[in-house]
Amino acid sequence: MKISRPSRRSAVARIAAAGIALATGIGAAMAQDTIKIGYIDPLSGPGATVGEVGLKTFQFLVEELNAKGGAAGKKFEVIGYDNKTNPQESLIQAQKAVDAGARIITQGNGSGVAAALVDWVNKYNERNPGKEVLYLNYAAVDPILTNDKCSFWHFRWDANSDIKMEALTNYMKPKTNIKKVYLINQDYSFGQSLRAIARTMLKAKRPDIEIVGDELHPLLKVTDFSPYIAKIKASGADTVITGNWSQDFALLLKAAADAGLNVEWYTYYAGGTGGPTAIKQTGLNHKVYAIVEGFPNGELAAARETEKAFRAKYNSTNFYPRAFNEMRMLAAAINKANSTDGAKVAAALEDMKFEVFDGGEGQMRKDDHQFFQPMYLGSFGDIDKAKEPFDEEGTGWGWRQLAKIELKDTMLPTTCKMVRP
Amino acid sequence: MLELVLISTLNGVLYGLLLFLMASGLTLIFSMMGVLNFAHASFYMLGAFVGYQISKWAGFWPGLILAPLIVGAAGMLVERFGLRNVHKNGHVAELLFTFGLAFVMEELVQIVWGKAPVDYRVPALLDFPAFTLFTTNYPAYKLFMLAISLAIFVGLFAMLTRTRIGLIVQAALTHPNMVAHLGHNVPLIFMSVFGVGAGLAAIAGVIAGPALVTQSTMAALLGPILFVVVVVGGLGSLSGALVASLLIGLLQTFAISSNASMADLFAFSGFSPQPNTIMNDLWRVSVAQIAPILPYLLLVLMLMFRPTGLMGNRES
Amino acid sequence: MSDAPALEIRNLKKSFGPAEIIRGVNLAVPKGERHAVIGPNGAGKSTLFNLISGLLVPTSGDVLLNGEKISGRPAYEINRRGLSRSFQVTNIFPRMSVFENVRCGVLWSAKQKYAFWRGVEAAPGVNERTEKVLEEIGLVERRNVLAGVLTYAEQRALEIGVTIAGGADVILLDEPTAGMSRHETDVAVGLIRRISEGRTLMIVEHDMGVVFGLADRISVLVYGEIIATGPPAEIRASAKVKEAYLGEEAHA
Amino acid sequence: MSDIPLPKSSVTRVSQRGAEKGLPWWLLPWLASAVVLLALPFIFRSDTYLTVMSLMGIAIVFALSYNMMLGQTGMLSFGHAVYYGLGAYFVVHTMNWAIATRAPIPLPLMPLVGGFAGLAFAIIFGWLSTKRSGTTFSMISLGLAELVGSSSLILRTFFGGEEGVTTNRTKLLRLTDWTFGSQFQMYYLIAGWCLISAIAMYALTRTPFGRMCNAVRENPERAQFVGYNPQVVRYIAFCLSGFFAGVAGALAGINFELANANLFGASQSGTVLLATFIGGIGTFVGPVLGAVLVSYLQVMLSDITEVWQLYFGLMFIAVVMFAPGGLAGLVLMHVPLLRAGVLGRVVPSYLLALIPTAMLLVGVVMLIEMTVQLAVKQSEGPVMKLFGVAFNANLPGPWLVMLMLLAGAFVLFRLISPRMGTAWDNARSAAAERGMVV
Repeated sequence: MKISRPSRRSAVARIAAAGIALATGIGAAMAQDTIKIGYIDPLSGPGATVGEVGLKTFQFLVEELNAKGGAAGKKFEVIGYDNKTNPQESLIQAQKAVDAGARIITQGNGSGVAAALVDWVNKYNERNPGKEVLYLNYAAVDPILTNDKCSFWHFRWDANSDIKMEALTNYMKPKTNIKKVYLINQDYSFGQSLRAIARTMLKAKRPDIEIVGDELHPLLKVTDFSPYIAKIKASGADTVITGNWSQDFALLLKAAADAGLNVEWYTYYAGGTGGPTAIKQTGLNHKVYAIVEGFPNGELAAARETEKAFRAKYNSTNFYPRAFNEMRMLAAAINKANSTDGAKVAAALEDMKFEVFDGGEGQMRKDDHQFFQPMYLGSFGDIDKAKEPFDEEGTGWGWRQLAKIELKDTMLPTTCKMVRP
Repeated sequence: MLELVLISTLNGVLYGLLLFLMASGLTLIFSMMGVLNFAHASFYMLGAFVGYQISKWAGFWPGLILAPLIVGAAGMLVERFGLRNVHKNGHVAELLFTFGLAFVMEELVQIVWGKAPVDYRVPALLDFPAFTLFTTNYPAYKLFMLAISLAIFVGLFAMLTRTRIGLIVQAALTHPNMVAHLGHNVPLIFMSVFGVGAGLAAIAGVIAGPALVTQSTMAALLGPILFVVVVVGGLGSLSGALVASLLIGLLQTFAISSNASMADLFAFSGFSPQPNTIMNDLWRVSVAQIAPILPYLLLVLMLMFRPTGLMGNRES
Repeated sequence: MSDAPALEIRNLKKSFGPAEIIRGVNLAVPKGERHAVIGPNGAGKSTLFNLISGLLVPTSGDVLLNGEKISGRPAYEINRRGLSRSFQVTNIFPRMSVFENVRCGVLWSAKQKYAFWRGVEAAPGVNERTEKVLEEIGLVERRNVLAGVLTYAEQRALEIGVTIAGGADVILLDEPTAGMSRHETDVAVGLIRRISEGRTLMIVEHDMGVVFGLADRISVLVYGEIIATGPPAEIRASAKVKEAYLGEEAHA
Repeated sequence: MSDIPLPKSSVTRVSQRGAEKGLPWWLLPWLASAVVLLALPFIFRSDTYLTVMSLMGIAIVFALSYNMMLGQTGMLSFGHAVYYGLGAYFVVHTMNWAIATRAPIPLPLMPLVGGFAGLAFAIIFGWLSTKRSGTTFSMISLGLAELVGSSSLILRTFFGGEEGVTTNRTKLLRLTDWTFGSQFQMYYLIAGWCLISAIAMYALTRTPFGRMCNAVRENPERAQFVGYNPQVVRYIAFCLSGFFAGVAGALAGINFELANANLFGASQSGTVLLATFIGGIGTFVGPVLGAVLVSYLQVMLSDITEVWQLYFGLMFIAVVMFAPGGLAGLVLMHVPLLRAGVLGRVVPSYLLALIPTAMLLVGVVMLIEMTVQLAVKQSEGPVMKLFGVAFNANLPGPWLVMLMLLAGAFVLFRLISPRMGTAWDNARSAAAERGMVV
């Protein structure tokens, strides 16, 4: 079993090693015969909350896979690289990972980082034939990555934001109590693409729904959401769709609760760090919905067991069932190709069908390297501890699974014109 | 329309007073010591976290009393063992010292309380809607925030202008030697002022913590806007800071309630820029979208045309 | 206007809020004259210098340099027209060397302006002129020392050096010997005498020995007004001056 | 802002060697630098080190441009990244345009585009902000930085939103068979520009304008009375500084083949301030040292500890408090002693001081890392490894060791510092006797 995160090694030994390596220029010559995965996400600063959980998830998975013998006779090893949520820094860390012998990098936080990494991997592979690097994306949801900017070297396990909206609107379609929808989103690429696709899809599926507001507010700059709430209130909306996360989500919800705004909240990231705490504070019991690929309180026994083990080990929710799909499929692909060569593994991943973490079959579409799987809609509130054992962030409240959106209802066409080597 | 105007005004005033609450300590330290304290928002954050910690053990109210005292003491230590030593190198060195301090404090808070938001609750005593204005509720806690802000303004103003302490402190800034000769302990005065400033920041933290999000990023997110308040109001002017806070609160709130863009304004002209040009971006952006950056525009314009700020009397 | 006085002050007034500090000063200093301004503390001597040199803008009235109006213009323009001043409190560039201090005084007059495209060492005449000034003020040996660590008397000399380096033909010196020992004062007076050769000099000074030894004419400023102007002997004899000023000062 | 904390000892002296003939004396350090820059890639071969060295080169240009304002002219800016970021955007757009139109512009000339972009915006923003000095100037720079940063999210067409704008540096006109695809070739491009920019910026300090920058920093009022308008001096300094910041940004844009809003973020502006100050604002080489150190630590320190920003902040505070002249200032303090040949007199006490210094550092690192282990990394258990030693942070033993180290360091410092002080004074006065110190 090999798991390492540089920070866990001795500081001086590392400094000394770095110094010696610097002096002798043999930084990369220490490659061992493991399948190294460079995990490139924020491990310091504000973004570290999610980045650290992600790293733990991958470490958990590496242990699981290595216990089963690894893949193609080799053990896995994940090395964490701190990208400080900064695209440029991510490229530096990717270079470091590759120099340390990683041929697979994985990342999830921030579409800006993801776009930079896709571009970098494309150029790196073009300029370094024979040393191809694969980029496995577990959480960056900008649709463009599997559409206009799709790459043979990039695979995505998280549903992109269009797919999520497709699933969400398919769920909303028969709900006749939804009449007036208000959109409020952060003013950056994710929020903008979400609002655009929400308009299109709602119009197509529920032309009777009136979109009474479509707001963009600056990213992580708003302290007081009361004026926005006043506008939502004035519009007479009964439903709000938002992609807000972090404090933009928490403050929005708190201001709404303070003002006594009574609407249903359809969200992407209510389950993100701090989200459950904020919902509990506002007392919005089962008023906040989220669309994900699986909830801790899902029905599958195996998934619940893993959730339990994960929580026991790391004292944290397993946010990334998709990382399980990613790593398990990677092992399967390496076994299938019987090689760790980037191009061969990529070819093995294409069109691979796989039994996903939360049950049901998923598929890595060959056309755009987007993974499709059943999606789930749930609400957050009080739970029946007997049937729903997992609460979130120690609030006593948890996610209740309300509906499953079948694979076919999540499928969307792609504009990707895949260039294969 | 009347509804939106009334509610926006009320929201603007509430937000403005919250800003003042946060900025009062900053302006106090600047007016007394001439130090632009970059770590002010960090003391605010520290106050929120210490208040949260105490609230877990003993409830919100002890936190409101104790957290400012603890943070104030921490502020005094910072002045005694840090700031005082760089004082001889001038105000830029002092400013840089607080700049570095902000880095360190954020990391320390992350080590102790983690990076995720903590569950800091509004006290049960104030957790009810105080009144309803056209179907919009106003929680009692917001009125409490408003009352505290005003109390701090009145208290500070009275202390600075009506008491001997205020006079001595003001004199110590301009004529430290003279004041020392009169038998006052000037270093102690500066240390106390810094402590009070940090304590005020902590009060703001304890009060805003439950209403907003108590997280290690709260300092970095708040920092710049406080400078806008203090600079627009006039560096070191307490009344200026109050006026500027209200101005910024109202400006932002009303801007958010407007969806107008250049495209709407000039719709009659029939002009429409080419898509995918900078002109088009500018044409379509709404007032609401740029609302949160308006304070910075105000800052730049103010400094260019009236560098002393609204009510300040010195430039730097 | 070549026969215009080097410096002419017409009905100059300056108020700070309700307080009128300069209350209508009229004065003409012909070319080549050494003119001293004396008066009790708080009479407005430094304010007068600040008004002439452009540090302050007059409330009303005019200042003319060689017949051209300079009041209201920024200080650097007045300096470029050939009026240079020193300060009562030493006002130099403390963390630059003595040589650099003086050279900064030379640069504009050597037509270097804001040149960032040519080296300062290669600028024609600049270093030579700087050397000459250093020699004049007797600081050649101390050329590489930071100005901030000079002795007080040396700093005062440097202050004068920076003031005259640009070759201005009207020089204003504000208490150049204040705080000096007897010997240092003698050296300074010699220096002032040398550098004011062929120039117009206006000097504020408390040391009456210096004033009467140096000045061609003296003006007495009391409460923002000039109560008398004339040669030293006349001023010494004036009953008005004695009453208002010299009486108390002479015994001090 | 005349109170920029420059130590007296670290201010460069005027040289009298300007008039000497033969090989210009000033060429030697530059030739040496060039040789070092040429040789580095053959010593540090891995792509990681090439990347890090490229970043250092960019950071050097950026920090030197920043010091033109802070160190030379006394203007403290909180928004210098604006010109850096705009330089990057303009170069990336220009490259894309040149690729699309097959315009015959080779890559090595592209940094000029960034420079002129930085210059153009500095001309506009400088006109607004250099009318004021001191704290007011700093605050305007802060406000402008926020405005430009926010506009970048509104003007999506130009700034490319969150993803930014990418390019491909290998697709431009080639003059040689170098494509600049590899980091090795990229390094030389950056090194070349770094050297050119450094020489140009050094030359600037030795012009009439450069001297007046110092004069304005020292005493803007006096500068007026030698005929100079401090506003104009500040404005020109601001513009030229913007030019070189633009060059640095362009190099960053070419290196990453990407321009995005991060480049003009507050953290970018903060980093250049930290780097410049840590290196030392009073000397020309200070920012170079700072840029090299800070870029190395930024990339590498996060591998060792997750609280790297804490160490960063502590280091900065230590410099502000104890070495306002920065690292270069500390070194330069000793140059007169070296010249006088009395450096040996302080060395023993320095060596002695190494003991408590090491104890202090180890103690502080232990305190921080053990706290982190218990507070942040609870899930990993209390067993940790530090300095090659594994131990349990839950036991009192390690904490006792830490406390003893800190207490010991404190006591030893008290004991040694008089000795150090005496040694220093002795050496200083000896050097003074030999005419090396004033």
